[in-house]
Amino acid sequence: MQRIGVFICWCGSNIAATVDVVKVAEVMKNEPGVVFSANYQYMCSENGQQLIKQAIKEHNLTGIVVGSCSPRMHEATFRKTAEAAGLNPYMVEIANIREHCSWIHKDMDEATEKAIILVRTAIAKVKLNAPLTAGESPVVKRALVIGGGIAGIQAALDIADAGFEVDIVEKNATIGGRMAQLDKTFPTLDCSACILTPKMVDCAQHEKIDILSYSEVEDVKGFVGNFNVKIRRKARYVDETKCTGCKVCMDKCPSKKGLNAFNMNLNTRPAIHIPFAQAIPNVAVIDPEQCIKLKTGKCGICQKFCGVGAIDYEQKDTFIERQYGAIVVATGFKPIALDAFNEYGYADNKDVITSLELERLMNAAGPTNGVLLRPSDGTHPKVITFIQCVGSRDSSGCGKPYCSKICCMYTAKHAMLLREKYPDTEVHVFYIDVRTPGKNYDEFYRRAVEQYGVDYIKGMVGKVYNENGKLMVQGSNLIDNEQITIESDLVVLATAIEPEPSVRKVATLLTASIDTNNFLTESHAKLRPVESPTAGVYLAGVCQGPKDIPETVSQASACAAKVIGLLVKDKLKTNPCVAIPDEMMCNGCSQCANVCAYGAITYVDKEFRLGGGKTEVRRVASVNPAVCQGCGACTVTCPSGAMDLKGFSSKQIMSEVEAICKK
Amino acid sequence: MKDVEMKMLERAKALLESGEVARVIGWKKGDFCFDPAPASFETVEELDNFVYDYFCGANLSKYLIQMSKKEGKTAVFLKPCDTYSFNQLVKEHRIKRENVYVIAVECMAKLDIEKIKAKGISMVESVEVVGKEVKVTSAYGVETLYKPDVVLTKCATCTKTHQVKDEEIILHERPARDVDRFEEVAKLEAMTADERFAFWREQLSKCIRCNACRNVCPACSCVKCVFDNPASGIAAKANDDKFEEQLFHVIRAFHVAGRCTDCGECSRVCPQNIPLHLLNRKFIKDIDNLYGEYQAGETDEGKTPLTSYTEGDAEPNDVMNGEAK
Amino acid sequence: MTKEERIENIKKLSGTDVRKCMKCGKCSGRCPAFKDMDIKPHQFVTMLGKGKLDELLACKAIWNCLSCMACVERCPRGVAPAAVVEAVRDTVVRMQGNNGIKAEEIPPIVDELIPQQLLVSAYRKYNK
Amino acid sequence: MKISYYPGCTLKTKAKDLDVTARLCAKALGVEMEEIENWQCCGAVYPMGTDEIATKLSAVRALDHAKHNGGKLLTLCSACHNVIKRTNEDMRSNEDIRFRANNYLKLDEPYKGETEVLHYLEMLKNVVGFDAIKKAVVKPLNRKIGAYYGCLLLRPSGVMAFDNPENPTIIEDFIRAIGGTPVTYPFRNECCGAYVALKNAELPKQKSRKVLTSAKEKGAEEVITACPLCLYNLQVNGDGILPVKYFTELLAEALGVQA
Amino acid sequence: MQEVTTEKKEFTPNIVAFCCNWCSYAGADLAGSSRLTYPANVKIIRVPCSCRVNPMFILKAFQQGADGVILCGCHPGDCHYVTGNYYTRRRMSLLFSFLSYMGIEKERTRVEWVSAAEGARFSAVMNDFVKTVTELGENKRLTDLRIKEGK
Repeated sequence: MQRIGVFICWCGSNIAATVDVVKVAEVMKNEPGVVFSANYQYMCSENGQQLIKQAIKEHNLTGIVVGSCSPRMHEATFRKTAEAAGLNPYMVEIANIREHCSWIHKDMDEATEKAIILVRTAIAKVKLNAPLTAGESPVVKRALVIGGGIAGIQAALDIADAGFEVDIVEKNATIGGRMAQLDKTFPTLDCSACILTPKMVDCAQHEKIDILSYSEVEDVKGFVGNFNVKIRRKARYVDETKCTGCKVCMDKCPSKKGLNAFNMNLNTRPAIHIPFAQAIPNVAVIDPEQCIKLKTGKCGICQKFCGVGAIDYEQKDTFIERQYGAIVVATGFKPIALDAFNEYGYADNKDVITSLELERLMNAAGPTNGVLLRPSDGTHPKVITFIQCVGSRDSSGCGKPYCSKICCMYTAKHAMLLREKYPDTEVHVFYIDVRTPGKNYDEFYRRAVEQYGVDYIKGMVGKVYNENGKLMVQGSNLIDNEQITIESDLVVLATAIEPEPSVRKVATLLTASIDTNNFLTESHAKLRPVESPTAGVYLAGVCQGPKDIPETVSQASACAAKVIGLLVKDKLKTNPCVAIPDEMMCNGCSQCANVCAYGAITYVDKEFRLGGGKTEVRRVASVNPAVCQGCGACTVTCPSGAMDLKGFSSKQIMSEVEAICKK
Repeated sequence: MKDVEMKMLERAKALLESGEVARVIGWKKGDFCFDPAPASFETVEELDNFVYDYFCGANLSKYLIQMSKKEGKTAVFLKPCDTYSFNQLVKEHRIKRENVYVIAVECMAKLDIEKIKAKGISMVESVEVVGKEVKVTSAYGVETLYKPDVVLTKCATCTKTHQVKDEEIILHERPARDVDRFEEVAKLEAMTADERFAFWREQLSKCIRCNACRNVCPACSCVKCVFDNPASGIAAKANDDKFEEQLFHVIRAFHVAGRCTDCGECSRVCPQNIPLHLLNRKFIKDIDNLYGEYQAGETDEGKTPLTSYTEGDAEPNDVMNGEAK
Repeated sequence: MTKEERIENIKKLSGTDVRKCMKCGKCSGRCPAFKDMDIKPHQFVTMLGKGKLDELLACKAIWNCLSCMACVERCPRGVAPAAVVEAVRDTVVRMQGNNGIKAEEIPPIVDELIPQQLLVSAYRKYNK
Repeated sequence: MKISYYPGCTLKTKAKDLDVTARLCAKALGVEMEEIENWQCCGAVYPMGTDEIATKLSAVRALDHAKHNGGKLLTLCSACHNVIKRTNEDMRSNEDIRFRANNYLKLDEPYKGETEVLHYLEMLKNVVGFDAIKKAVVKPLNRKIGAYYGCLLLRPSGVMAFDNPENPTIIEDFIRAIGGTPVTYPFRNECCGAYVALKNAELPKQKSRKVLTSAKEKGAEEVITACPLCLYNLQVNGDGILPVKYFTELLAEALGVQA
Repeated sequence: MQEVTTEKKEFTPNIVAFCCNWCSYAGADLAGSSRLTYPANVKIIRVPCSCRVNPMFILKAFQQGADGVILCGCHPGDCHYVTGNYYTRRRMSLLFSFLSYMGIEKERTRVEWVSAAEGARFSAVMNDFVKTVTELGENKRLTDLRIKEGK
């Protein structure tokens, strides 16, 4: 005989304000099979859990239903509670009376009535629950980091320092990412390269880290603890093991007109090149679109001059397959395209630049060797105007609805550095709001105003146009209620950032969820902020949401801690809600194996007694519980209904349907 | 047809005598000329009752599920349409292919005794087919009928050709036929929902849940049918409500979707003459339209349309609104 | 009509949601008639939000807005300041005797080249 | 090829040149502009008030007429184009306006924005093709020409979908097709201010001078437009900084067709 | 004889929504935490993946008196189980087309893809579906009369 306990949570006023929790608990007392029903203010609290434990013991409960928030929130919590009281954790069902009821309905009677039905439905299901025991699966003690920017580098170093093997897959020819392009970093104004390049070297020299540069993730199979990843190693036409990074090839290459992406296309580079001086690996790569030899078959100069014979025009993409226990995604960002913002004149005027371009123009290793010169005529700009929120906070469809978060701070940085380096320049900043939450951030911005005399103008620019060789920046000054036009020499656009587009493919391969802005979704903003809902996948850096370097590094280390926590385990508890075939009914028809994405189903010949001493050998399905992920595709494909899913059995779901529909 | 029967008998005898096969599955004579029944012949003597004529419409492939498990090889006579069911069963590992010896036989379109009776002829004694003419001899004399009027429904729109043959007995090259087996389905589709509902309510209300369709269907070969399984939640209940019929036939059609070879046995055996094949053909038509033409049982390997997919498959809502290509 | 009703009516007439404005001032940064607007485009939106009806109805800007849609075009939040200006103007001219342009005012300023378009549009914009 | 054509009030009077040259050029390029019957003035300015229905009906009548006569409606005057295109969008996507307008008009079958509104320039680009025009040119206009878009053709871009609202190129492409050298200047999409000429004479003067000065600074020798009001304003208030013509006049010149 | 006037009670349909755990259920949670309302007659059943939904569940729901059944899963290509919703897409296309062929009103059944980030979409979809089914009226064709009449 089933002895069910029902526990209705108020969630403070979150549920209790719209659902008559007392009534719900009262009604449940009369439900067949229910022997205990109670309500409490916070069921997830220590006291609430104590109430459940006590009831389980006192009333000898065989199953419990908690009417509370979403099971995605606290199902695990209440399962642990049950387990602590000696009840199998899978004898717990949650009725979601918060997200699916109290929060979306206004009428108390209506919400209460629905809550009663939802709880009844959970009771109907729990009556058919069976105790389940989680199996175990081994953990591959190796991590994969996708993306070799500061987030990926930090995560890899932390994981490797804990003694685990880590591979960094970077699609570019070098690791370093966006941070390598920056000049100085806020709020300390220390040089970006001075922080980043030693970490890059650490990665290269770390015995546990393998850097797979110029490579992309091609395919991912498996699951937490046991991912099988196929990686494409793109042909760089240079033997990585031989190249010494001497750069002779770069001098000799006759095709020198390739746009230098590292310098934001502000200057050119040879077809064979090393992206920048501190690149890791310090190995050349040939741009096949630009290389004369690869395009026409004639040339081969770099090969002639290469002292170590590293050039290989015949190189093809290769593939490697490796196993990983955990995956960190750190694919980073790019500034948005400005096609939809022609009012700022970016397309028509060379002296309208993005902030990232300014970084390169101020960087000692940049195209102007750190001297700020106008791209149009190489002169020193005297009046520089910054425009913030270009494409950020734009819900009109042209830009991004979110705040890009880093622009206020880097614009203050730029303004400050310019005034310091070139005290004769006049610097104006158009802003909507200056957002500087962070330690020493607002102080930093105020320094730009108070110490360096940067002119901050509250208002937005309506039009930038060229008149008599000057950039006319026409905008509003809301404080003075004026429309002003600033004759400028250089205009810098604080361009919105967006996730690096390759993240979409990565998300699909990992079945990691992604939001409408292409940011990867974390499992829970507060409870599991660095974990993807897909077990074993962790998120670091801007791929999860806009953030600056300090935050990115913190998040990367948090990811590493999560990964280490996973990799130290020898075995993982597997989800016990897996498919199970009824051999007596199985036809062995292979339909289920055809739809299994994990190859969890195999077939065995099994002898069955037919009665009268006769036996029969039949081919029947067998599910590997360590491999099965519990999606249930096989259950529907099976014509005889021999395949069922533990925890979501046909009978359970049918009983839920019945409970909902019954008037 | 007599010559075909002679040759079949000859081969059956030879195969049994030589011990090459342990049994032959064919048809044996019934009480009347029009009710031959599937039978297994294990000795040459038993072959005295062997028959193959215009009333041998039954599909023999399903018997092989059990027979192929027995000791020794089983020879089977398969008409073109039966070979698709055979392939499908091999694909689903239900028939042990290596234990079966397939003899492909000429079909020539089988006759439907119900249709002959419907012409007002009773007590049929014998039938002779010459070209498109069917001479029916009954206690009341001889009548000549136009053959296309009295063939089995499944034969009327058949375009199938032999897919399996270890050997063959008189197979004439059949001219390609221009028949549209989906005509009836399209007619139904063109009706309003109310009309369709009325049509099926009338048809399905005739169902007596005798399970003949299920028993004959080569795709319905489950060790234990889901309707007989109390754990399924849909095990047979009292069949006194229209819903039960509706549910039974919808689920049965869905279960065989993508696997049904359109052999037409369900309609042939239905004692209530419910056009059950029109259910299965709807699935076949939709599959052809949405996922490319597919004939179940054309081969004995590969996935079915419902166990495969493409990334660009039509969206269900578009399908419902008739916007899917 | 009470004041509140009139404000609600202007909001409805403009078809724009003034609460979407994030007060960036881009509309006013772009307005080609800015100098002749005694109430600036961004102020139309905020003042309507605050219910400053009398000021709005009395302003000159409603006669000077060029309806050139520059403010609408570039608003990052999908607000239409020009539609607010027009809604206020409509409200004014729909009150009896408030036509913005009187027939007798026309002849002296019309030259022989003036296109019909200008007269028709002026009547439509300023009169009811 | 035949196409329904909406001339509008000004093109029948003060802007006859625009209408006449446009028809001749179209004919030379194989397009017959069929003036729709009984058209009424569009009102020359799009009424934005959400309760404005009656003021939009003449545009809807023209659109419905074109719907049954080829499905396309050709416009030439920028103001007509703006009014008709925006009204069409209302009929397509604004349920309330669609319902009320149809309620007034009582057409045989309700109009739901089916007609495609096509400006003459779009017709040249998409129907005839600039390459075909290039081939038909007999007298390439070897001059530096500034395109003046103004506001009506471009904005609001979501509805007008004419060209990039901040960096349009269609008239520049047109200028290249007739053998001229386009001059891009920043004020080509700024309003000339003419709409308020009767209430505020000074504003359009300032604005038109600004436009022409900007064009002249970038090297234009003349300026072309599609709008009769812009033409009037730039000519009368522009202090003669640069000559201003209809784009169709230059097209006629290049094609060698005589009025 | 006195005329009997029965007050016509406004019809509120009973809707069963099957939602996959990873996308649509999470989308429904987001609709909840964003306080985006939809009618209370929508009741959600959580399944691991949309491909767990057996046609039998849907028929069962109708049999028991549901007026509409909606199935929600991850967007195709984004399935947590890689390919699950691709099978769902085919199965439900065929099943719903078939039910329509049997004369069941096609508006009663629907498939929608709702991601975990689409709380607003979840609410909009449910509002729209409830509206459609309300206009359609009571499910009479797939109901087991014995259940409705309480036999």
